[in-house]
Amino acid sequence: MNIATFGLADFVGVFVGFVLTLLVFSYVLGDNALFRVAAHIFVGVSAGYAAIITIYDVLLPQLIYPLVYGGSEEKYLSIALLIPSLFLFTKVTPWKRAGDWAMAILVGIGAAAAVGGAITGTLFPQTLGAINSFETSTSPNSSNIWINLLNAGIVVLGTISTLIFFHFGARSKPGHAPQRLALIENISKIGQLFIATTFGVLFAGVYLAALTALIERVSFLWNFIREIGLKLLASI
Amino acid sequence: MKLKFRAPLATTIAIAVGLVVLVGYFIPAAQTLRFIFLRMGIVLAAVALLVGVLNLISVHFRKISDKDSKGGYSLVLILALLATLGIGIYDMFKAHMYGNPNFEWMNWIFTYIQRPIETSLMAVMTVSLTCAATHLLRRKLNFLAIGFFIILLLVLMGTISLSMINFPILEDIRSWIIHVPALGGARGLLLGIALGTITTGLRIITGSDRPYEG
Amino acid sequence: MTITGLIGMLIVAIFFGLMIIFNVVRSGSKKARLRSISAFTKLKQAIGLAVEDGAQIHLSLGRGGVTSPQSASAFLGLSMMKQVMRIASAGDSPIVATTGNPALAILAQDTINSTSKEVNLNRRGESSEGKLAGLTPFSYAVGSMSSIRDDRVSANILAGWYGSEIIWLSEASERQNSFTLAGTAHLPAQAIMYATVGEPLIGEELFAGGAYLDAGSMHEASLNAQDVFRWVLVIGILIGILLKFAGFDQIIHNLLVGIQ
Amino acid sequence: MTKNHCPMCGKPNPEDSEVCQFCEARLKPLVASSSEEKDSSSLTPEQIPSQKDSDEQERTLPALLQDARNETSNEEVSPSTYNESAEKGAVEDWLLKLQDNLNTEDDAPSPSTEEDDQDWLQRIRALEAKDKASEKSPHSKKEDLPQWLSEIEAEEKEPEVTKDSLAADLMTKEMKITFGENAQEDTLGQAEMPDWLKGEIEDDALEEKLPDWLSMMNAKEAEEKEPEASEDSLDADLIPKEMKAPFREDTQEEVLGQAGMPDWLKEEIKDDAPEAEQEPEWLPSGETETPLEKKVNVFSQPITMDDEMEDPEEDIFAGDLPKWLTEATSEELAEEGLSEDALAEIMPSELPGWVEAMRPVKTPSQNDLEPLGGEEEYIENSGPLAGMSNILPVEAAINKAQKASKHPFKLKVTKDQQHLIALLESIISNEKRTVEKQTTPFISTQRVLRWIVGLVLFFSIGISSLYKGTLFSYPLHKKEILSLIESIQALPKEAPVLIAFDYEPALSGEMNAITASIVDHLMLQGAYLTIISTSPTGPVLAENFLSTTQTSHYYVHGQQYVNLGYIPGGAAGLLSFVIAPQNITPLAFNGADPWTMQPLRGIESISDFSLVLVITDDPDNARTWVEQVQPYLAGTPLTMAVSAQAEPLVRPYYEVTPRQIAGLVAGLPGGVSYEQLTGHGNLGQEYWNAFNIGVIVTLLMLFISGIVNVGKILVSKGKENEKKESA
Repeated sequence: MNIATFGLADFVGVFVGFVLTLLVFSYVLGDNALFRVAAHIFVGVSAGYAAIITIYDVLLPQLIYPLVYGGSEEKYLSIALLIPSLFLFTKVTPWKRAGDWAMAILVGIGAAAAVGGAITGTLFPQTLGAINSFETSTSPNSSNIWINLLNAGIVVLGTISTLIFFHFGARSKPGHAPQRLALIENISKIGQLFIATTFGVLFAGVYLAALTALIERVSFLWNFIREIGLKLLASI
Repeated sequence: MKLKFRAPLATTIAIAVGLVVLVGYFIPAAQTLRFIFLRMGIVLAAVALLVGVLNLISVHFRKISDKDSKGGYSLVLILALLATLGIGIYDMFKAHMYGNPNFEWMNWIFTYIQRPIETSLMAVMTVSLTCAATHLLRRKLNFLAIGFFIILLLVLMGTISLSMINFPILEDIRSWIIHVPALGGARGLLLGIALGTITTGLRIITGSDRPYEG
Repeated sequence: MTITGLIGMLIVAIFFGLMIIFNVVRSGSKKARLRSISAFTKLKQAIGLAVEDGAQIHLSLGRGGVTSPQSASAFLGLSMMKQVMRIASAGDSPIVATTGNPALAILAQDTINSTSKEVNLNRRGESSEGKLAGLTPFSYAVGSMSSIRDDRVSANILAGWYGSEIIWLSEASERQNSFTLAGTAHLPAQAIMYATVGEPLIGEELFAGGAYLDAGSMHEASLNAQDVFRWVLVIGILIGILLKFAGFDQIIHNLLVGIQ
Repeated sequence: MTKNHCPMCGKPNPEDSEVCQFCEARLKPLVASSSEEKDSSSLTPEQIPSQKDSDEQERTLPALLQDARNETSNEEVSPSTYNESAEKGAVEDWLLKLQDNLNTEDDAPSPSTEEDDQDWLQRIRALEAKDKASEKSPHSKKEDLPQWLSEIEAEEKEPEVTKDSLAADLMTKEMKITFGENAQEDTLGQAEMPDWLKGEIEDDALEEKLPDWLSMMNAKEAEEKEPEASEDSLDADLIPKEMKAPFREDTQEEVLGQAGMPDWLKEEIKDDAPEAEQEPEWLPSGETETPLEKKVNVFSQPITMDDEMEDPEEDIFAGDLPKWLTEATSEELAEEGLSEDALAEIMPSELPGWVEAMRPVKTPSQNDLEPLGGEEEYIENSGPLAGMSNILPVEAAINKAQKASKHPFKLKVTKDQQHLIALLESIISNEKRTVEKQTTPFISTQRVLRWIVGLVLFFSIGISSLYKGTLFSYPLHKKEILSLIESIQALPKEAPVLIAFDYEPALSGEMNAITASIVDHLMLQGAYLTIISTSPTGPVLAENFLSTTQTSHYYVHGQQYVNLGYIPGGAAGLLSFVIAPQNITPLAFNGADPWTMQPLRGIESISDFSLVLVITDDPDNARTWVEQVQPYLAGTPLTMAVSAQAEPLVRPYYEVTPRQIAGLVAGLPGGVSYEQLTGHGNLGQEYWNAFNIGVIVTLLMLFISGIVNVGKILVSKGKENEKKESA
């Protein structure tokens, strides 16, 4: 966007942004009508925006253009894509069940992506990572081999104990809730420590990200007041 | 296994597609087929998005027509949505007619409406997260919560850098926590989640769970 | 096929086999014995209370893409919804399901329809519905807040894929002081959820939702299969480390990274 | 409060309790001579059932017990007495209804029992005879079979009946269904019932005493034709099994409806009635003993009149009850308090499942009862009766009482049922409470706290944003940042660099601050940027980023960079792009064909790029790049700029050897450090003061809240402890 050519639009835009920011910030005082207005505008705008991007970036190049301009092979493939797509639209009609099979395609792909992704994307790499722990210099500032070995041992212990923490199978004793084996229970306690650590670290990460966003917004507000608000006041 | 195939066609399709795509992950020869299905998935998901927008409009339209006291918000939502769609379509039309699109009005909406609201929502999270952390020990004073709280304090302490008092040890502690125990825990959590994901996916591929049955 | 691919197929086959075997074993009258997870116990109570009060149950299914690996959380959320509807079918509590993904919204509506037929809820003109609350993560979060804020809602179940925006949902729910159960597969979201929600499902506990709500023997069999494989992983990691020390590290690397 | 210590487990019990709260052992000896124990309700620990008064029971005391009485000069009623009375009271009470000529004053229990059975059977035969001409069983072996069984067998030879009885398993199931599932509703549909049972059912006298559900077996059903029953009757092989079902159930129900009976009665019946052994002859060979044994078991079940009575019913009719009621499977029973041993005893039996569930968990063994029924002289060696002979040993009675009383009729409540009970209780208790919003104060406290937190944060950050000086030292230069700088500096001019803008607009504030200096550095290095995104908002975010943070450069799309737009399909779509970028994004975001432009002309796959920079806020996204895309990079360095929320899960990839990430900038501290090292950009540094102040303020609030919360909890716990101690 060229600020020089769209000065007025930008000015209005910055003002709108300022107002909307304040509306959202009013949530700190409690859930209120101002916040809800901003939220509903946001939901509407983001949905419209997503729809436009989807049409422009997906449907046109993947479905419509090949159908109109593509070669014969492309056309057949596009028709093959078009049929389930049309059936999907039955989901907003009373004949909802007609689109079940089109949804089944999506669900089938999703299920396979979940299984395949979990195996190739997490199971293999994370297992390999755990196995490779002892080869890594896990301690950032230490070249001492023993400290590294100790750290690697802690990483592996954390991985294993966390995995075991989630063991579901339990044995039931008369009059008691089902309980796991004492060994598993003890390892779980260690696992709990590692889970607490991971959550604490992740929470701190999210907090720092949010804090940076807050700083950005507060400085935007200041800048607006300083650059535009004061000028506006002066002109009045 | 007791299976009642109420929708045999849909179930068969889900199982077949699932198997083909899954095999495509492991057998290079089946990868082409997998990508064809993935393309189909991308297109279908995009179409589903349009269906979803219709759903969104109908849900809020109903709220307005119900003369719900909150119908005003729904009106705002629908107006915002339709306005964005209209501007987007205008931008697309302009792009098609004159080429070299720059989506200036869509960009304007994004830059001055969507982005400020979203970043503000993220910013307000700071307050919510702080409140949640301060409430944590009051709500649950257990081993996990105490550990969580202490680690949170340590990591935050390791983040700040005061010029007058230099505590490199805090930075080292933070670094060690992230590299060693948090890594171990995260790896265990990820592996466990992967196990759960695999069984959930397999239940659908075997036709045991059939969420597509309308 | 590469060896890595073969191992992947083998894992799928083992999982499949274990699930079938456990399912057959479990299909008798025996009920799986599982460690108690308080969140699920309280969920059942909350559903019972909702039924008694005629209150609504809000189920948020997250924003995970249906065609991506994130779909697993959403599918589990759908299973839980089905089961919650079955449990709540004794009363008039309708389910309100919100999602942040359009395909998921269709699936939610389908699940509601099929379950309503199954438990004969449609004859009462129930107003259970699955709706799309927003199309982007944050718009979904604030969009579904109106469902959470609804005074008729007495229990909120968040089961699906979320990012850090989950705090908007969990906080709104806690503000209403309604029962909140939350589970997701996304780790940073889990950390937030743990700190904000009364009944968090951490780690893979979300994936046990079906079994704990008695969704069927296949769900219980899945947990058994997970338990078995959990130990396979533990032993595999330990053996791998030993082999690595013995100098077989390249073999392991090739086995697991041999590019699909 | 004085405590009474249990002789068995030694634990203290309230003085007035008769049974140990912990082990349920008898606290007050049964043979004690105190007059207050004359009450028949204290017969055995959990015996309340006999509806006959003690006088009546006394009259029926056997000689052994009379002797014991004489010796101890007591009038208390021993378990044996109860045995007797139970036989008379419980067994007869229901058998009486079946028999016209039973001698209730018969002193000898054994003939009585036998006679009971025989008469009972005769009665059945008589009833059979009313409806059918007697047909002798063709099997000589089974001549002794009761009429109804003979009939069944005879009828099996008839073609249509054979047809009906072909599927043996099916029949078994039918029977189970009849008695297990539909019984409560259909009240033992007679069509599926042996004749003899009908006979009983038709007996009016019996009906009067039957529980409601059973008495609902109305005339309509009674009118149903006998042959129907026979048709649906049993295959010869099935007889014992099938018989057990109606037999046990019927008797059980009647017994339930009438009176309790101690478990040792079984032994009494065996010992005192040798003829009873011959009884099984009327049954088919091979399984001859089972039915009677089962019947005897039924008799021998200790049955109480309390609430627990309903339990067996629950199991019997589990099939037809709501799910939460039927979940008391045998396993769960074990969970709820039945010992493993007890379960083990059940398992070996060949009873149908529902009968197993109904069966008493522990029946007394022969050994347990030896002293009672045997002729050995027993001398009491403890308690107030020490030294006396021919008395009933207290221990034995206690032991028996324990086994009998506790296990078989412990209320089998599953977890789910407990939840429902708790739920019901809470609902009921809520009804009594006046309705008030309990949480209002909590919410308002929370709201005030929220205001305070918000105010403190906004104020501190607002003030510190205004200050442009350096309050805090800049973060340490980390090696992962240096690695990234090295990677960028190693790029040749016009090197194609792939940048993935994979973050949400919500984090654009943070991401801009982290990335501004990196992109600036890349541009100044003369790299040609190729921008992609797997998020729909990514392309416009990238444009936005370039137009806001790189304003000084006036970069033009197509000349210094190309925006390839959005790659749908998440990780899968990304992988498709990695393999064949030109196929997946044939056109750029602006509709032009980027692949014909000079810097991208030679790009066939992702490995043809000189550097890949992933800008993301999502650890999963980062993982996808590292774990699934990185193997395809073939030497092209993969670098990352990530949000603080993704750092903990991404950083480990840099630390491994070999490194999976060539360089990493994480969070605002990373961005500031990068700015410091390269001298490009200053956005991060602008935020740095506020960032540190924000963290410090938050830390202070957390510290205070931690101390206050822990203090509060400790104080409240201390108060609780004080209360307990003072109590």
